[in-house]
Amino acid sequence: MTPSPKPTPSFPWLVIPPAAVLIVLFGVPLLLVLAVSFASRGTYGGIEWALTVTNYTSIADPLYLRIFWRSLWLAVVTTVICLAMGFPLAYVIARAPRRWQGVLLFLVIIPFWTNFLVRTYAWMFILRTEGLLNQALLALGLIHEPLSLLFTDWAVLIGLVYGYLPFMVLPLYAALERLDRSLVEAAWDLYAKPAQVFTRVVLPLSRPGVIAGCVLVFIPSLGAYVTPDLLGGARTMMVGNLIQHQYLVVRDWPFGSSLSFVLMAGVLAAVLYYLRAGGARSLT
Amino acid sequence: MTPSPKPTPSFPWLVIPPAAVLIVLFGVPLLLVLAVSFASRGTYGGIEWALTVTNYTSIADPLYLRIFWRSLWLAVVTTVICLAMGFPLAYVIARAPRRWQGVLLFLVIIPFWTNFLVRTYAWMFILRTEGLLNQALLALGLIHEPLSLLFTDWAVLIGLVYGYLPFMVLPLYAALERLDRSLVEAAWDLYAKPAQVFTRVVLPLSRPGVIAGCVLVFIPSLGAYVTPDLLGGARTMMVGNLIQHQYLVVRDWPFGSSLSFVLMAGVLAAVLYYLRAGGARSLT
Amino acid sequence: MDGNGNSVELREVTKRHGATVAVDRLSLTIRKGEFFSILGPSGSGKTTTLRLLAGFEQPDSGGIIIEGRHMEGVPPNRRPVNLVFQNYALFPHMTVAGNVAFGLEMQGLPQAEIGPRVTEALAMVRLAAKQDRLPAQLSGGEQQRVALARALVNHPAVLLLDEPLGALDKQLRLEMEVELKALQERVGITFVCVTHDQEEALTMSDRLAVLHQGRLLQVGTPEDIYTAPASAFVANFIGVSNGLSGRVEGIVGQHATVLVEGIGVIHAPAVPGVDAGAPVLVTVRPERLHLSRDQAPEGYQNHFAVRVAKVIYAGNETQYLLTLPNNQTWKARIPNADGAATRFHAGESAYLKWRTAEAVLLPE
Amino acid sequence: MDGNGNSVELREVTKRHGATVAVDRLSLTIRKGEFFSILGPSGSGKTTTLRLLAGFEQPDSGGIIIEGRHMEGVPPNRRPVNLVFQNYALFPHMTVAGNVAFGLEMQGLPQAEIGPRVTEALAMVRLAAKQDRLPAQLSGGEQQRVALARALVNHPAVLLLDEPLGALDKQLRLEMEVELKALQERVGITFVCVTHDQEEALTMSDRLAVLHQGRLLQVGTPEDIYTAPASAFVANFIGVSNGLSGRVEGIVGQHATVLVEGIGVIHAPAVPGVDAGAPVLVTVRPERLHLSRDQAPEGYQNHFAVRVAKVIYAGNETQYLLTLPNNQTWKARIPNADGAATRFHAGESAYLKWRTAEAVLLPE
Repeated sequence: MTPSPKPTPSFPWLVIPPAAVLIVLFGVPLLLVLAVSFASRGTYGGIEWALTVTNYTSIADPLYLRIFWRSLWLAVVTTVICLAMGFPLAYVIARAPRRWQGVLLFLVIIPFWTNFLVRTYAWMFILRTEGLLNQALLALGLIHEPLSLLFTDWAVLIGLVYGYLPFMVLPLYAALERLDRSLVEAAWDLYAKPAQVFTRVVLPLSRPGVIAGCVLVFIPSLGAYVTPDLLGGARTMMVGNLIQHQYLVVRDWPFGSSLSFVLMAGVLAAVLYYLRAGGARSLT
Repeated sequence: MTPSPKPTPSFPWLVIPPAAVLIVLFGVPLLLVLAVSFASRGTYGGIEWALTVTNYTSIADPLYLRIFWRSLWLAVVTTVICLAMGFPLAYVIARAPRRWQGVLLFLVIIPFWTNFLVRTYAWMFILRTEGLLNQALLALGLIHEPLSLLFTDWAVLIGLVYGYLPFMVLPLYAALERLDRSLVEAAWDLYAKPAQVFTRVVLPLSRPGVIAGCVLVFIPSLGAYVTPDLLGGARTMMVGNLIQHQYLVVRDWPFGSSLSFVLMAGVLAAVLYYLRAGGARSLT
Repeated sequence: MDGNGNSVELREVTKRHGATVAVDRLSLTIRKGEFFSILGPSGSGKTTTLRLLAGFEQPDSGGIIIEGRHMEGVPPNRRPVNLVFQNYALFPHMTVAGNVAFGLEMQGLPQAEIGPRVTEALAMVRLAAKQDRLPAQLSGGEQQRVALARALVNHPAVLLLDEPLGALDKQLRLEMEVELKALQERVGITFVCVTHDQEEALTMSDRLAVLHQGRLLQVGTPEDIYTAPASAFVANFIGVSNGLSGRVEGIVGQHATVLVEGIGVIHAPAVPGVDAGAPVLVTVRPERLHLSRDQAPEGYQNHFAVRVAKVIYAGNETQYLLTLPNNQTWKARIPNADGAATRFHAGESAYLKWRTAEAVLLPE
Repeated sequence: MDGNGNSVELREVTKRHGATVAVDRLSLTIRKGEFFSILGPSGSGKTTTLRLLAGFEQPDSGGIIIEGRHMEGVPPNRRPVNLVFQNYALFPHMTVAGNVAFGLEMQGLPQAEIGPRVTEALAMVRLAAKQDRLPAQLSGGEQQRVALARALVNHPAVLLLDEPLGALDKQLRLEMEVELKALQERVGITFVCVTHDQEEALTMSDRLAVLHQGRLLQVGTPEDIYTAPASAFVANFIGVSNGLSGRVEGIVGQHATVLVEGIGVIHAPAVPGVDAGAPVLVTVRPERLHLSRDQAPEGYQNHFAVRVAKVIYAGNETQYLLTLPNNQTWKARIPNADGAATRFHAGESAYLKWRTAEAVLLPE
């Protein structure tokens, strides 16, 4: 009956490798990128170790700020759409008979089993002017001129939602599956209509899952570069493309590094909120 | 006391959107890729809808088979290393005081908050001939000539483990956190030494987590293309690079599609084992 | 409200779960303002009956009438009943006061009315001081009282209770039995309580029903059921009973004689429907038996020699396992009021005695 | 093995959990082959004591000696004790036989010896037929018996039981009380059982200890503790007791007279250390009281008029809440053996009587 600390066999030989792993494998590369972000670009690309903060100050250029702003906006909209689509999906899966839950989760994850590049190209085939969607709409007589769908913000949004929806569904499913059904019944018994049961009990109690899902979708959306590159074209550059551009084309690694650290700082704000809400553990 | 089916308010308006989402968003692109894989390459890239299976038969070329074989081997080794490193890490996190668990999980995921490209470049800086690691080893007098580390299988392995270790840790943590501590104590009480407690009770009972973690690491490792491209160079091409090459350079989309479908078929074998073992639900 | 004084009526209600019949043509009438218990072992269908009343499940056939209204198709949120869940099902993200206010808010009452009623309900269960706590900060007993307040604040016509004391420690359970019954008398609401604990059911109820495999075995006051069980199952479930199988030798007025092999003639009160020659089970409750070293009948009509097999001291009483002449084992519970001197020891011989009126005859 | 017949000794054992003292200078001696219970409410330190014996926790100070060996620094896997967990803690991935064989395998016994011992242990708990089932396929009672077999198969010097019957239904609990005690007598192993249920502790134990806030209040046989509780806490915990506060008027030999305000002079047996003038609590158990309509003393030394406040029918007995002349409420439990005719009704006046020997005097 008495709650008490319960020391289990402690396997001390298990503690040293993870500590080493965390420091070396995760810490060193991050520190290296941080160091590079304060260096200068060499004449032919490469790095010159002249300490400078210009890589950070030059981000204030309106051109870059616009790209940051567009990235933020696209990531927020992606997150909201994923939440709106992912919640009912997760709820249905969590309330399905036990043996179906695994199958449904499997269906949600299946697109991950094919190459991301290939999947994004599939969306290009669907969305381009002579693509599947326009052909279908023309055949149905709904439109008379093909629509310009590819290389718009809409195409990028579809690609991002498609790519990151499973990251929303999995933590939401975990939260909803853990939800005690008798709480739902109690609310129903206490005169709540189904919609009220949902807003007053189901939604608040799945909050850790909502937070975890939003963070897991928001962060990769913000840094995405393959999707906006292929589906957005030149018109809708995001921060991820900018970094990729600095690294692969301009070969200005210090500026690319500072960009990615500013991005990380922005992301940390979201993560701190996420940790404060105690949502960290619920993402598993 | 009586177990009974417990119908909860069913929110019927919640069921239709997810069904539509699953079919349209997930099904259509996959079917499209499948269709393309049976088409022919047009003269200037693009697609000609002449039904053919040559995209599949030409995979039997020893050149491609070698690449498949290398990919498989690298993915297996990556998975084994991730398991060996991830299990103690997950165990320590799951046994840490509650308030530390969130922080430790956060530390494991933190590398994901920076651009993958940037992180992979960091490894290039570390591993290249004049890189951080060689400089450190030379300074310590452990070697007299710089080692060729970059553009080897070892570099690719380090990059893959670094990239996918969190996918191993999270499901393992979930499984271990759920493990009833009294089972560990019972084994200890029944004369099991700590190592026996581990092999006879902790390991078998975290099997769903092990399976989920292995699948989640194995699959993206098998299809990886950024890591082998940057860290492996031309010498260690993997299937992911081959597909990328077909899509972006050769512009032979049908062959790229057939390659990615063959990859997916191989992956399905692993997934079927995974579902049979009932591990699907445990990945969340 | 209907005029016949009935609060709840079940008419031939049947409910299947897959292949098993959870509730089998159950008909019951529960009167206004009574404390009614549904008693049965696991799987007897008692929880399903409660869920049918709450509206979480719909009967496959038959009708449920609550306060004169047919309940077919009426969802839980529109029924004049409230349920106290076995695990309490308190909303973990709301304070105690928030939990209690929930039902009133959902009914759309103005805040000005909700406040005083929540305060009153919490005062009733003596938890006014803890209204701003979260459920997780309360003890098991306190959580139970919040669950009660959360249901009673709505003034339901019927309060449903699912194993209300099952999760409490023994000491607390005994206190709450008395408190729950007192509360019911104070508020005057019909209580329908589901339990597997026969002591709880006997102590708290005005009337109770015994269920087994979805069927109603007996319904009546605690005394009816305790002193005149309708079947061997009820007799056993209401309190471990001793039984002897035999055949009715003769019936004279209210008196039956039963011939039991290996023991002889046993005297018991006659029951309607059991005639001479019928196979019967004679049951006597352990606490109705008398044990003495003296062979004299002392006014007990039944008496024979037994051997004491086991002695269990249990505080206010001593429990004896006795070996009868036909090698059956019976249990006797003798109060310790007379002190240690008169107690028997394992291996001793003794005389077992009981009066005719103490036995109950059940057809076999 | 030591020669003094002690199986377990705790010497001034103290264990802190953060700021709270879970076990406070506890000294106990448990004899070989006895059924010893540690009884106490939640937070009394009884579970911590068990965990100290099993070796999952180490005492902050004091020593634990099991079978003559000091246990300091000895891990659980090297102690001659086995624990039956409250939740059973059966390995879900092993069959019943696999669970029972586990301890023997870990001890490195040859397979040829493990097989017969597992069979024997499962036969002992009547589960031989279910040896290939998984724990999840068993009922609660069956799981409990597997947990017992899994521990007993190792022939430990001491078997530790943590609330062994806590998770069982009431009916099953009563059966298992008897069965567990019988099992212990058969195998002859020392049983140390932790429980919060005083009925369980009284029924099963040879001796028991009562713990409160980490301290030992009393240790003795069930009868010692039931009839002569050392403090008001023990008296209350062992079974709800009625108390009257007063002052000792005089002591003559074994007889004390106590003056109670509003009631008068009460007679009780004298106890050592309580002298004339001392404030005392006179306690009488509910089942030792006698209630009659007749004013005559009938040989009861204590008798006065009371009013019946509440009547609770409880099957084998009727419980009365009585209002005393000083407005205190007492509880009386009167067997129903005499039938309904002699029962009292709420509101009636009655005479409450008890013999001098039935009361216990406790210093206040």
